[in-house]
Amino acid sequence: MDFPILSALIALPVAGGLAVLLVKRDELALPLSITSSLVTFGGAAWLLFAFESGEAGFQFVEKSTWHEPWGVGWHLGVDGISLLMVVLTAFLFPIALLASTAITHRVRQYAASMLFLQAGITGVFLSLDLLVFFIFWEAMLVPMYFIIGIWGGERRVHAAVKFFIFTAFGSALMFAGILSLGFLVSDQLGGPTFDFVELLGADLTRNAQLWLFGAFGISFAIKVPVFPFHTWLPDAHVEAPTGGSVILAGVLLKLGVYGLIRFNLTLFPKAAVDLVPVLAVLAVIGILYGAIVAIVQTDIKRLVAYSSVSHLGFVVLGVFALTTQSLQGGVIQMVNHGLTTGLLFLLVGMIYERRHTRQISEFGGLATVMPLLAGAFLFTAFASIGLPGLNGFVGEFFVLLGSYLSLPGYAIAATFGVVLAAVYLLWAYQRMFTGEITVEANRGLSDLSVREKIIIIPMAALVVFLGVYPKPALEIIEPSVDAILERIEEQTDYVVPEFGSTGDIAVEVAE
Amino acid sequence: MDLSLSLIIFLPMGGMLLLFGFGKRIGEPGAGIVATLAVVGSFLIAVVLAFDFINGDGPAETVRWFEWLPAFGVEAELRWDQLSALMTLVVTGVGSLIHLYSIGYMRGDPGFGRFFSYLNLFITSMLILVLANNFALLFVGWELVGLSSYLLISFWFERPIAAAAGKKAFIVNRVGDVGFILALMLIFSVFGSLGFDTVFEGAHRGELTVTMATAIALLLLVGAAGKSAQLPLYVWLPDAMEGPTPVSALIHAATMVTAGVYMVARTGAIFELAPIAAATVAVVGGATALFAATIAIAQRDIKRVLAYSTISQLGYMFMGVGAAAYTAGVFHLMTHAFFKALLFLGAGSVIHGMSGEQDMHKMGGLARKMPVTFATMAIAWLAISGIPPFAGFWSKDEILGVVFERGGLWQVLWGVGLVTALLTAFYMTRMMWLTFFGEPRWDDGVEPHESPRLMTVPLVVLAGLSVVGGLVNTPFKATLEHFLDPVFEAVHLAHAPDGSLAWILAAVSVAAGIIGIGAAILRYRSRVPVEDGLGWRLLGNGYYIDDVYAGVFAGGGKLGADWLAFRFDVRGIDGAVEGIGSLTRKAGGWLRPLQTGFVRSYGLAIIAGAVGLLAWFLSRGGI
Amino acid sequence: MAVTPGWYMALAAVLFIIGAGGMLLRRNALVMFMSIELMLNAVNLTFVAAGRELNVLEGQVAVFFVMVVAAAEVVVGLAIIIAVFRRRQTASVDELTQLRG
Amino acid sequence: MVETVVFVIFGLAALFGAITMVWARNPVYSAMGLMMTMFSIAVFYVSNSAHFIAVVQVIVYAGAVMTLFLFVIMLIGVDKEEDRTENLPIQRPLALVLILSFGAAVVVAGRLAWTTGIRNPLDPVNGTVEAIGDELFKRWVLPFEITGLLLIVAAAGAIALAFFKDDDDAEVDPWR
Repeated sequence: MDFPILSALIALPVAGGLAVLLVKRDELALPLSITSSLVTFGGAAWLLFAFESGEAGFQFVEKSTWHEPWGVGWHLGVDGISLLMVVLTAFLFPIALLASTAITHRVRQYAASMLFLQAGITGVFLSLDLLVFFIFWEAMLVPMYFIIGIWGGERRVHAAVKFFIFTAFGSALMFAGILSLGFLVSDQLGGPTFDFVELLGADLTRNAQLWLFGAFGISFAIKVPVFPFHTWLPDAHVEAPTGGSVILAGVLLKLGVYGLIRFNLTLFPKAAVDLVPVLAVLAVIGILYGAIVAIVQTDIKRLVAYSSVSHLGFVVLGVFALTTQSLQGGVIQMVNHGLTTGLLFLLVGMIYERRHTRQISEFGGLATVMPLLAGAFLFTAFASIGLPGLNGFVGEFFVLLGSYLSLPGYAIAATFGVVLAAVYLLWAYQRMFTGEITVEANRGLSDLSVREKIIIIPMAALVVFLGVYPKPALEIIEPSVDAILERIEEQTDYVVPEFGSTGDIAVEVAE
Repeated sequence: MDLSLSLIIFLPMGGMLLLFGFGKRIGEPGAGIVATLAVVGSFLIAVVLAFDFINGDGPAETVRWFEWLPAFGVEAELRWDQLSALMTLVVTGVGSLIHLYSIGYMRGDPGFGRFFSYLNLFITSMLILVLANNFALLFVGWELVGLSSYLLISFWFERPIAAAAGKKAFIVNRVGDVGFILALMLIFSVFGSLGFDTVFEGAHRGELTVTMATAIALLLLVGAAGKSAQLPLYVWLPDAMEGPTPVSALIHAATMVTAGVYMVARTGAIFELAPIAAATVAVVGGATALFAATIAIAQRDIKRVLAYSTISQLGYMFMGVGAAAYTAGVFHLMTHAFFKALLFLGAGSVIHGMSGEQDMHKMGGLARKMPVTFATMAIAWLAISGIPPFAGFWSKDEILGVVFERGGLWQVLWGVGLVTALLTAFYMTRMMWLTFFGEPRWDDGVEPHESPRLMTVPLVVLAGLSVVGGLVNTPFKATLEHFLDPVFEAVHLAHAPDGSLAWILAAVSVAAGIIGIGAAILRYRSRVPVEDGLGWRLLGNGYYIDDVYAGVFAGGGKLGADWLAFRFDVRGIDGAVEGIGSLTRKAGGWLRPLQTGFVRSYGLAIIAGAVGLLAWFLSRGGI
Repeated sequence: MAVTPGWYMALAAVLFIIGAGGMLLRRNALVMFMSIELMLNAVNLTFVAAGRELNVLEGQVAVFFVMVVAAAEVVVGLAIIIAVFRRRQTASVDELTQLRG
Repeated sequence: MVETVVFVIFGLAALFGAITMVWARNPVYSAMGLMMTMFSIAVFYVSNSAHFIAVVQVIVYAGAVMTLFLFVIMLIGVDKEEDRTENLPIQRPLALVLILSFGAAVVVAGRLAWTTGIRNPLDPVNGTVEAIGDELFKRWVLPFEITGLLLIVAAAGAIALAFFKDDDDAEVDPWR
C-alpha cells in the first residue's frame, strides 16, 4: 500500500493547526499541538526506517500534475539529503512546543502558527516542483513572522519586519530565477517545466547557469545566512520566543543550505564550480567573523545566534569544497547544528523564563544554584565546540579534512574557527555559571523541572548517539552526495580530488 | 583478548558513568573506592596482558569495536603493543595510587562523587588516547583529556580564578589542537587513511616527501607543545595549579602532559623522515627545560615550583624523543611520572597538613611534624636531582648521553641539559629546605600534622618506585630497550654511548646535581634570604610572559572583537541594511516638493514632457 | 496656388501653441479651460486635414469622438469650477493649492 | 482659388480669435474670441468637405459648449479684473521657452511629413452624414457605445457636484 506518507507529513501539521484554532479553550492548545506534532514525528520516524539507505535517487515519490503545459504539479520525493532534515524538523517541533509553556496570551494562535510553520518547512524539504517549492518557501515566512512579531521580546516588530523583508527580497530574486529557468529549458525539454527531475535533464549554458546561480544563490545565502547577509539573524533570534528561536536556528537556517545543495549544486554545476572560490571566501569569513563577534556579545541569545553564523560557515565551506567527505560533513553538520544550537536555545530560554533577562552580566555563579542546568549547558557547549564523542565533532572533522584537498588555504583558515568556538562558549559559561553568586536575584532560582528534563534528555541522547555512532546517518547521506558529485563531474571538467593519491600528487596540490 | 583489552577502557568508563549518575547517593568514601577499584582493575588487566610482552616480543594486537567514520575509513579500533602497554601501565598504575590518595585528600568536599567521576573520565580518555590505533581516535582521546583537565582544574568552580584557569587550559590546548588537526589534514590528503599501520608503512615506502613530512611533523609538534605545555604554549600549566592537588599530580605531572611525548614517540616514522622537525622538537625541549628551570627557582608557591619543574622535565623528554632516542624519552617519562607524582602528592599532604597554606615562606621545620611525607619527598628530591641510584639519574643521564652522542650542535643542547640539571637540583633543594628545614615560619593558628595513612601509603609506594624505577633501563641491563624494541624497530634509534665515555658523562651529570644541591644548602642554611630583587621578581612572574600573552591575545583580541562586533557589524553591515530602509524614506522626502499644488506648474510639466517626447521622436528621424 | 492640407495643419499647430500658451499663462480657471478647448479644436482640424490628405473617413470619425469627449469634459469641468467657486469665491487657480505634497 | 481666399480670411479670423481669447482681460471677450475661432474652424471643415463635422462643430461646440461657458462666466461674475501679478517666478519665461521650442519642433516635423500612413487610392471622400453614419455604426460601433456611456456618467457627475453641496462644513481652510 503506497500510503502517501510525504503528503501526510505536510497535511498532519496543517490539520493540527486548524484543530487547535477551532478548539475554544486556551489551555488545551499546547497539549493538542504537541500530540499533533508527535503524531507527525511518528510518521517521520516510520519514514526514516522505511527509507533504504543505500539508494541515491528520490524515494516515496508522489506526483500529480496540475497544469500540463507548464509541467507544474504536486511532486514530492525524499532522498539522502532531505530525509534527515525532515526527521529533524518533526523531532524539534514537539520539543519547541513543549518549551513554549511561557506563552500566555493568544496561545491557540501561537500553537497554530507553529504547526503551519512545520507544514511549510516540511513542504520545502519534500517538494520537487520548483513552483510548489516556492509556495512553501513563502508560506513558511508568514507564521514565522507572526511568531517573532507577536510573541517576541521588546523590539519584536522591528526584528520581524527585518526578517521578513530580508527573506522576501531574496525569494523575489528566486522567483524570477525559477520562472526564467522554467521557460529557458522549454525548447530543450519540449515546453516549459518546473519539475526538478525533468530539469535535471536540461543542459544550460554557462552564462545562464551563472545568472540563475546568482538568483537562487542570493536567496539561499540570505537564509543560511552567509556572511554579508547575516544581520537579520541576531535580531530575529534575540526577539523570537524560545520555541520560535529553536525552530529558527534548528531548521529554518538549513533551508538555505538545503537549497544550495539541491538547486545550486545540482542544477547549475558549471556555475557552482566557477563560484566555489567566492563562496569559500564568504564561508571562511563567516566562520571567523561569526566567532569573533560572538566573543564579545553581552546578550547570550545574540552570542548563540552569531555562533550559528560561524557553524553554518563550516557547513557552506563543506558543501562548496565539492569532495564526498566535505559534502557529507556539510549535510550531517546541518543536523548536528540543529540539535546542539536548538538545545542551547532551549537552555537559554529556560534561564530567560527564570530571570527574564538575557544579559550575561546579570548572571554569575548559577552552577551553585542550578547544577543540572549548568551541566546541560556545559554539555551542549562542548558539543557545539566540537568535542569528539559528541555530534559537533563529526561534522567539523568531515568538513575540515574533506575540504583540505580542494580548498587547502580555506580549510586551514577555517581550522582556527575551532579555537574561537571554545573561547566564546567557555567564556560565556564562565561568566554565567562559575564564581560566586553576585546578583541577589540569582540566589533563589530553581533547577530543572521535570518538563525541562523531558526536553533535554532526548536531545542530549541524540547528540551523544550521533557523535559516537554516526554511521547510519552517514550511510543515508553518502549515496545522494556521490550522485551530485558525479553529476558535477559529468557536466563540468571539475574532478573530485582523490584523497591518498600517492604522496607527490597531493604535494603539488598542497603547494 | 578483545574483551579484556576493551575492559581496560570500559572499567573506568563504567566507574565514571556510575559516579556521574549516582555519585551523591554513593556518598563519601564509597565513590572513591568504586573509582579506585575501577582503575586498579584496569591496571591488573594491563599487567596480565603485558605479561607476554615481557618475556619475548609478543605480537601487536588490535581490537576493532565498530566503524566510526565510514568516509574516512576510520574504525574505532584499539592497539595493544609494547609502547601502549607501557603507557597503560604507567597511567593506570600511577592513576590508581592517586585515586587512593584522593579519597583522603578530598574528604569532606561536597563534590566528592563528582570529583571521582571526573577522575575516572580522565583515566578513560587517557587510555583511549594511548590505546588508539588511528589518528582520529588518538585525537578523540586527546580532546577528551583536555575536557577532563578543564573539568578538574575548575572543579572548585565557585572560585573565579579556578574557572578562569580551567578555561585558559582548554583554550591553549585547543590552540595546540589546531596544529594537530592541520597535521591530520595533511596525513589524510597524503595517505588517504588515518590508520597508524597504513600511514607508517606508507611513510617507509617513500610516499611521503621530505617537505610534507617536515610540515606534518612540525604541526604535530605544535599539537604536542599545546598538550605538554612546551614553549610557547606552556602558560596554562602554572595556572592549572588552581585545581585540587591530586589533579595536579595525575594530570599535570604524570599522565596528560606526557601525551605529547607519547604522540611524538608513536609517530617516530614521520619524524624520522623530517630531521629538521626532529631537531626542532629537541631544541624546543631544551629551551623549555632551561627556561622553566630558571623560573622555578624564584617561585614562592610550592605547587608552582613543581609545575615549572614539570615543564622543565617535559623539556628533557622532548629533547630525548627529538634526538630520536624514543626509548630514553619514554623511560624518562615513566620515571618522571613516579617521582613527580610523589612530589605533588607530598606537596598536597603538606598543604593538607598546613590546612591550605601553599606559600613556602610561611612553612619551614615541617620535617619533624610530617616525617613520612618528608622522607618520601626526600627520596623524590634525590631522584629528580639525578643522584644515583635513584630513578631520575638513569633516565636523565641516558637522554644527556644520547644527545651528547649525536655530536655536532647536539652537544650545545647537552650543555643546556647539564645547566638545567644543575638548576633543577638547586630549586628542588631550595623547596625542600624552605618547607622542611629551618625554623618554623607558620602563621599563628596553623597546626601542621601528618596526613592520614590513606594518603601516606601511596607516597611510600611511589617512593619505592622512584628508587626501583631507574633500574629498569640501566646501561648494564637495558630491559626497557628490549621491551620497546619491536615498536621502534622500523625506526633507527639513537643509542646512548657506552664504555668510558658513558662513565665520564654520568660523572659530569652527577657532579652538576651535587653542585646544585650544595649551592642551595649554602644559601638557605642559616636564614631565609629576602627574595624580592628585580631578578627575583622577574623570574617569579615567569618573565611576565603570561601577562604579555594576556595583554596581546586576550586584551588585543577583545579590542579587535569589540571593534568588529559593535562598530563594524552593528554600524557597518547592519547599518547598511537599516540605511537602505531610511534611504528610501529620505528619497521619498526629496520628491515631495515636486507636487507644488499649482495647477499651472503641472501644465508646464505636461507641456515640457510633450516637447521632450516630440524632440526625441524627431531626433530618431520622423515617427 | 492650391491650399494643401499642410497649410491647415500649420494653422492648427499655431492655434494649438496659442492654446498651450493660454493654458500656461492665464490664472483664471475658465480661460485655462477655454484654451484647452482651443487646443482640442486645433487637433480636430489636423485630423480633418489629414483625413482629406489620405482620403479616408477615419479623420472625421476621430473628430466626432474628440468632440464627444470634449463635451463631457466641459460639463464636469465647469461643475467643478462652480463648486470650487462657491467654496472659495475665487476662480484663480493659484489660490487653490491645498492638494500639494 | 476660392479656397485660398477662404483659408486666408478665416485663418486670420481664427488666429485673431485665439489671441483675443488668451489676451483679453475680461473672460467674456475671451469667450467671444474662442467662438470666432470655432466658427472659422467650422468653415475649414466645410472646405475640407467634412460637412457633417462642420455642422456638429457649430451646434455642439460653438453652440452648446460656448453658451455653457458664457453661462458660467456670468454666474461667477464677469466684472472681476484679474490682477496681473504673476506669483510663480519661473512660470512665464519657462512657458515661453517651451512654447517656442514646441513651435520649432512642429516646424521641423512639418518639413518632414505632415501625414503618415497609406493613401487610400479611391476617389476623394466627403464627410456626408451617410458616410460618417455608415462608418460610425460599422467599424466604430464599440467606441460609439462607450462614448454614450461616458456622456451619461458626465451628466450624473455634474448633477452630483451641483446637488450635494454639503454646506454644513464651512470649515476654516487651515492653509489660508
